[in-house]
Amino acid sequence: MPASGRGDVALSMRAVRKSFGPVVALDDVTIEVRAGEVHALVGENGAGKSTLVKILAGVHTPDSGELALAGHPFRPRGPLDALERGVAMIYQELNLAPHLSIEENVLLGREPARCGWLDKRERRARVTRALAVLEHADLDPGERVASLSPGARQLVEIARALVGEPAVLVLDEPTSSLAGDDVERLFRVIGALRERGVAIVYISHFLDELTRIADRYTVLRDGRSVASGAMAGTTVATIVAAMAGRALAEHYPRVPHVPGEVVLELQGLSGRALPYDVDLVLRRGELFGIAGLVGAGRTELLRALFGLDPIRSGRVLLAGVTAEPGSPAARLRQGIGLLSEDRKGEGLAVARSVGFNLTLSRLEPFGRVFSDRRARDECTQGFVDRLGIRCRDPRQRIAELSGGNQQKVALARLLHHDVDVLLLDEPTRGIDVASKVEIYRTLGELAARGKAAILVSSYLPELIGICDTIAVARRGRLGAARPARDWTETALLAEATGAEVVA
Amino acid sequence: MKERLRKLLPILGPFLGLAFVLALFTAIGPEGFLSSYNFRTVATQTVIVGLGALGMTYVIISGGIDLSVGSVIALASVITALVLDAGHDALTACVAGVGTGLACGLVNGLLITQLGIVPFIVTLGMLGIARGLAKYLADEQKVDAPTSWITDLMTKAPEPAWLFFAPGVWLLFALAAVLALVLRSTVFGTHTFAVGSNEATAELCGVRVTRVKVAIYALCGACAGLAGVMQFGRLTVGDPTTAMGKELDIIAAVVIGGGSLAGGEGRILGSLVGAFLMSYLANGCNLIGAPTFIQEILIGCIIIAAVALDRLRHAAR
Amino acid sequence: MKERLRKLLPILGPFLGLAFVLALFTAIGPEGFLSSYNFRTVATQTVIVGLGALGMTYVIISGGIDLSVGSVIALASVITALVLDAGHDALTACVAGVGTGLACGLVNGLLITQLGIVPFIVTLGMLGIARGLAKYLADEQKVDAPTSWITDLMTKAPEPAWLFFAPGVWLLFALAAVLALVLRSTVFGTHTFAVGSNEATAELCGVRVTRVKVAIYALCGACAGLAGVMQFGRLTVGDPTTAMGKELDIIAAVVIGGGSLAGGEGRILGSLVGAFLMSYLANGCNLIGAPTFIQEILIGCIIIAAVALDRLRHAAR
Amino acid sequence: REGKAQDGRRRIAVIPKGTTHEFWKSIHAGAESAGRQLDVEVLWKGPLREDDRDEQIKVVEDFITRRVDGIVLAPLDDAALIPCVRDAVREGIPVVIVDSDLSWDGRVSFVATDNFVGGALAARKLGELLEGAGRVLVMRYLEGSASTMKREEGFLTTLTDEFGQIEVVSSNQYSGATTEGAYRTAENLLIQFADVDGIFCSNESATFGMLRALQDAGLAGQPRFIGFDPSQKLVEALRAGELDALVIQDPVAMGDLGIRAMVDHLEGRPVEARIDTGVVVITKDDMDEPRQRALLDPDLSILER
Ligand SMILES: Nc1ncnc2c1ncn2[C@@H]1O[C@H](COP(=O)(O)OP(=O)(O)OP(=O)(O)O)[C@@H](O)[C@H]1O
Ligand SMILES: Nc1ncnc2c1ncn2[C@@H]1O[C@H](COP(=O)(O)OP(=O)(O)OP(=O)(O)O)[C@@H](O)[C@H]1O
Ligand SMILES: [Mg+2]
Ligand SMILES: [Mg+2]
Repeated sequence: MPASGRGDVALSMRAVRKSFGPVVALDDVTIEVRAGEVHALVGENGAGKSTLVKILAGVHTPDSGELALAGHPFRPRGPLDALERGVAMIYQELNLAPHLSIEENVLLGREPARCGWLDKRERRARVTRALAVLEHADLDPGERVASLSPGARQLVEIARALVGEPAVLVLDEPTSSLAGDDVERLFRVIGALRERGVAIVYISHFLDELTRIADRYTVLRDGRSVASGAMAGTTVATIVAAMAGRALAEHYPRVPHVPGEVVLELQGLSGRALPYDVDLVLRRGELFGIAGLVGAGRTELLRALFGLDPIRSGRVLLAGVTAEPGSPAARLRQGIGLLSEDRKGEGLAVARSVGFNLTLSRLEPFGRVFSDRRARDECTQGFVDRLGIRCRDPRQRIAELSGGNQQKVALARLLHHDVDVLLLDEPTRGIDVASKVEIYRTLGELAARGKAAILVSSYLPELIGICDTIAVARRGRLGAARPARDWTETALLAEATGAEVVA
Repeated sequence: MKERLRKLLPILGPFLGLAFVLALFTAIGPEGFLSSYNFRTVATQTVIVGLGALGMTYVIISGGIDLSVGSVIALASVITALVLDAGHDALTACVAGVGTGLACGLVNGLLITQLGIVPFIVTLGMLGIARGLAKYLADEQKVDAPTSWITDLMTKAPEPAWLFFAPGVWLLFALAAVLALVLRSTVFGTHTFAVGSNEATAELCGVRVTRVKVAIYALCGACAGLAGVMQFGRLTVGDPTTAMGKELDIIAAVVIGGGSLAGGEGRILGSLVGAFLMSYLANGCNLIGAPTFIQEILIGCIIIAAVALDRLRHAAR
Repeated sequence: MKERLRKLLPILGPFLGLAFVLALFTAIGPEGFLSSYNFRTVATQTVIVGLGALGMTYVIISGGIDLSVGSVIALASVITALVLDAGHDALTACVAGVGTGLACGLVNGLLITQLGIVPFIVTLGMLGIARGLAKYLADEQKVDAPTSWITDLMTKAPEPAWLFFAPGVWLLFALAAVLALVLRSTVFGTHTFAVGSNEATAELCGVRVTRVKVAIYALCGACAGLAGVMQFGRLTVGDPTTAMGKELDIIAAVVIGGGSLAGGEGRILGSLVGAFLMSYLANGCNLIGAPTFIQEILIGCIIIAAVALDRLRHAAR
Repeated sequence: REGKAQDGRRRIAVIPKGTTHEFWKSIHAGAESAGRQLDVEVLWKGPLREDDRDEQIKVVEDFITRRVDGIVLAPLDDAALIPCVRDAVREGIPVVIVDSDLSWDGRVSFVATDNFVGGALAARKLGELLEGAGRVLVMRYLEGSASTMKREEGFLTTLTDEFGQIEVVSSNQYSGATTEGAYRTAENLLIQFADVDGIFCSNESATFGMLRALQDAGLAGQPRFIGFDPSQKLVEALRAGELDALVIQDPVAMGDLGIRAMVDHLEGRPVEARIDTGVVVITKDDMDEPRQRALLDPDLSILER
């Protein structure tokens, strides 16, 4: 691969088409990425971003269209071929071997070796270096990936993309499971790579991120490239308008609602390791946000509360009455539902249909013993329309949906179950701007109807924008809850990291 | 239209396999292969594997496996014979046989869910335990029992003659219809698929995974128990050494019928067709008078071919 | 310290199981159970299951399964005998036996990867094919062969006497050491784990999944072939009906040793200990003179108990 | 009816219990030679899974479908095979039973060794070799196998009845159907009973497994050892003195007489209900006499393809 100078076209994709059976995912996309630039790829959920970059990475073969790397025609025969030609990729869905260690994962397929025998010292050195670049020397390269949190796993994936010294680096929503400071570190790394002349394709639904790090952008809509240009001088509003075909009125719509009586109370709740001694009061009609760094134990708090992890001590009160520690089934009956942050591993049965996943937790409306499939499909179609889920029909398999649309199905399940208390772990992960607004509005409406939600999110503007109350988790403990209007992003971050609050 | 066809194909898959086997042997042309007498014979020969495959379909859909069915069939056949021999009536004996299977299945299910051991190991253990128990109870011999209507369940000359098939065959069909309906259209069926597709999701959605699993293994055990009663009917004696290795035939029938050992996939009708395919294979080999070793090789090849056919079809779309 | 211990525990697991079995039978106290002569006997009896378990460990780590090993052992033993009988020297016969296993494994691997059929079905087919072939080649009888040093490989009175164990036992240990090292310290080993842990990821990271899988099944076949040569050495005849059902013992040994049928987990040393556990079980039952059915029940219970022990330990930490 | 093959010859099915023992090969050879002499076609087919009653029933059923003229059957079970044999007779296909009996009198004839006598002969020989005193080990064959159980019974009753001084130290261990299983069981038995004076095994695989275990433990030739049924290795052992005697049946005659009985019946001649094919004890001393030779190493050349 001849090294290309900055500013040369490192990668071009012309008139790319790709369909999956009757679904046209990409219909004439053209994109050009120069060496040493960060090229933002934006678009609504299901616009075709992931499909496009998967073609680049050799996962899919295009129906038609031309690809070129540094001016040479490029038709990857498979992921290996693409990797060898210098295209590294961080996929939207995590791609790790859980039984292997961090170092084995990072160098998988490219192990330093002599005649087949591993050079373990070299491996350790290279992985340590990559983790140092990400400023995560705290991670033990020998640790099994299975025991890492989603955030840490994402770091492993990024490290993997970095060690290959790629000419083209594709990042498909890399920050959706990263906390604030890790995002900053990632941006510094991306900056350094850009300086070295790497062409970077960056997909994200956080448009403010893009305005910070991207040099140019391309907008996809319905499988077509509809706009592109330089980031400088472009506003978020312009991009949003290009994505959705219309302007977005408001980012954080507020439906008026007032907190009522207490529905859920935690007293000194402790789990296996995390959380530790958590007190929390949740009222009807309240949206309660929890901020915190990766590993702060927010996920564990929700899991313990929902009965997925054991409770070691403490009490859970529902409407003032002590609730026995129960299974998820019992919690659902008590009107509590959970949206998992790990949608592929835990949240959804990806081999099954949209309707199956959406209705699984509450099948009673379709018959107590016999289940009426048609009624199930109709019900599903209702939610598909309401949340704008892009799918062919209710019987399409989840695996064939785009990441954001999968997330919407998971959320729709809670709406279908009609729970009183929603435990939402990173609910808008991978969801596009316009849909986020829809979801915020839906949450507001639920609150207005007297439902309550605990919202765990690493995206602070979202917490401040829609929550009534926010508390910060740190090392398993939950800090004092304060009204959202009393918080600023800096204050949240300061409490999360334990730094002194600078007034 | 094309859409329709695509949906039909996976259902047709096992039928294609069966058609392939039928065509193959018809081409080789042993006498009587396609005769109605032979159909009746094969149907009777299929009852035991077929019944086992019904329960196994549930187990495999739920992502599990049950290696103990062969032994449970033997145990149930011994129990049935012993109960009859003790002077009880035939119905009691049947209930005892099915109940034995149910109990074995329950134990499997409880061990799997309560101790968290993989089904392969639990049921491998049960394979030995049930077989040993059968031999112990039977005093290491076959158990003779007075004649009863259980024997008539598997006769090829049923009364009244318009039944055509042995009553056991009709029982198989009826049970298959019921279990297919349960799988397609009930909450339990949906939960079975959910557990097999993604257990964590099922748990999250409030499916009582433990209960569902126990129920599935109990069902599989009960089916094996019924198969044991039929085996007794066929042999007229309780045989502690019968059905050795039958579990592999049964699993093969389910997989040929579209079941996936990774869980989340399987069809009752498919498994039934798979069971018939296995029977016709052995039958055809017998009829062409192939020596045993040819038969073993041929059956091995055709099992692979039948599943390959299915996979190629999958890949083609 | 605690960290250290936690890392050691999964390795200790199978040893605990073995210790449990040894303690159990020592408590019951048949004469000679703990004698060095009996240790030598058990070690010799373990060679065949042990060799099979080595290859099977790789297969199970990669998320697959190989049901054909029993039949392949029989086929290899027949081939070894035939080659010897045809007047070739012993080394040629050994190479032919191992080569036969390797070929069967290659075919398994190619069918699995090229046709995309699940290993369970492919190897179930091969189970029939290899067994049938063995019977065909052996003319459905035992194949007698002139004596050679292959027989000495499995003698309990080895020359020179300081060997203590039969040469076959040493071969097992040596091969285990090599394969454990390969698993830990080579690219191939890492890729084996990666394929079993997450095949899609391995593919995306540029692991040549197809090649790795074919190599793994070929390795497993070769190990089974070697086990077949040893089986021949033990019986001094090539027996086409030998080692029936041995595949389940071998798989049980690997799982007891910490292998996970879901892939991604397994240890050579563990499998070896698992194989010894299975042998000591059968040996102990014989020594206390338990009737066969007690033996079957006991082995069933202990397989479950050994794995349960392992899981409880897992849960406790 | 389509009973005859294209060339008009009669077709007689011969169904053994299994196909992988030399014993069944010999029956096949006997049947084949009788078939050639009498100009009938012999269809040879064993059950796919050996020792599985259900599999054998399937073979019988499938021969009914093929409408053979007669069935010569070595039933795996004296009761389980009755319904399908009855079906055969109902469909007009007569059945001759060989080797082990069927408790049903609708069969044409029963052609077999007297297994009890075989066991008794072994007991007398062993008693003679031990001079009426000592410790004896019996390794049984398989649970529920009628013929070997008869042999074991014949052996044990004769031994207790006629040789009061002889003590049977173990007779509850089964070798299982395979040689390897027999070998293993024998090895483990010999750890406990290395000092026995006499050993009896009731079939070829059990005998061979015991022989291997004795050879391996360096005990071969020490205890008096009597086996049942021949194979090349066992004959070698007999010659080498590692085995003192073998009880031998005449499977060739069994196959031959089975076919002859069937043909006689089909042609309307009377057939005896019980035909005994005889059993003898062969030792190193008389093993080279022509008749014994023929029994020890039956001529199977007729089966070569
Ligand atoms: N394997 C597949 N089979 C069928 N349809 C598919 C498949 N993969 C993607 N699609 C469809 O292609 C379209 C584009 O999906 P893609 O994943 O590229 O969207 P995206 O832009 O990445 O969306 P998101 O922001 O939600 O990740 C969607 O409509 C999706 O349903
Ligand atoms: N960066 C990291 N380094 C090491 N361990 C980590 C890291 N991130 C998470 N973990 C592990 O994960 C556990 C808790 O993660 P968890 O997912 O509960 O946190 P969270 O606050 O929910 O984070 P997230 O924002 O990713 O959801 C910690 O106990 C820690 O062991
Ligand atoms: Mg995407
Ligand atoms: Mg979390």
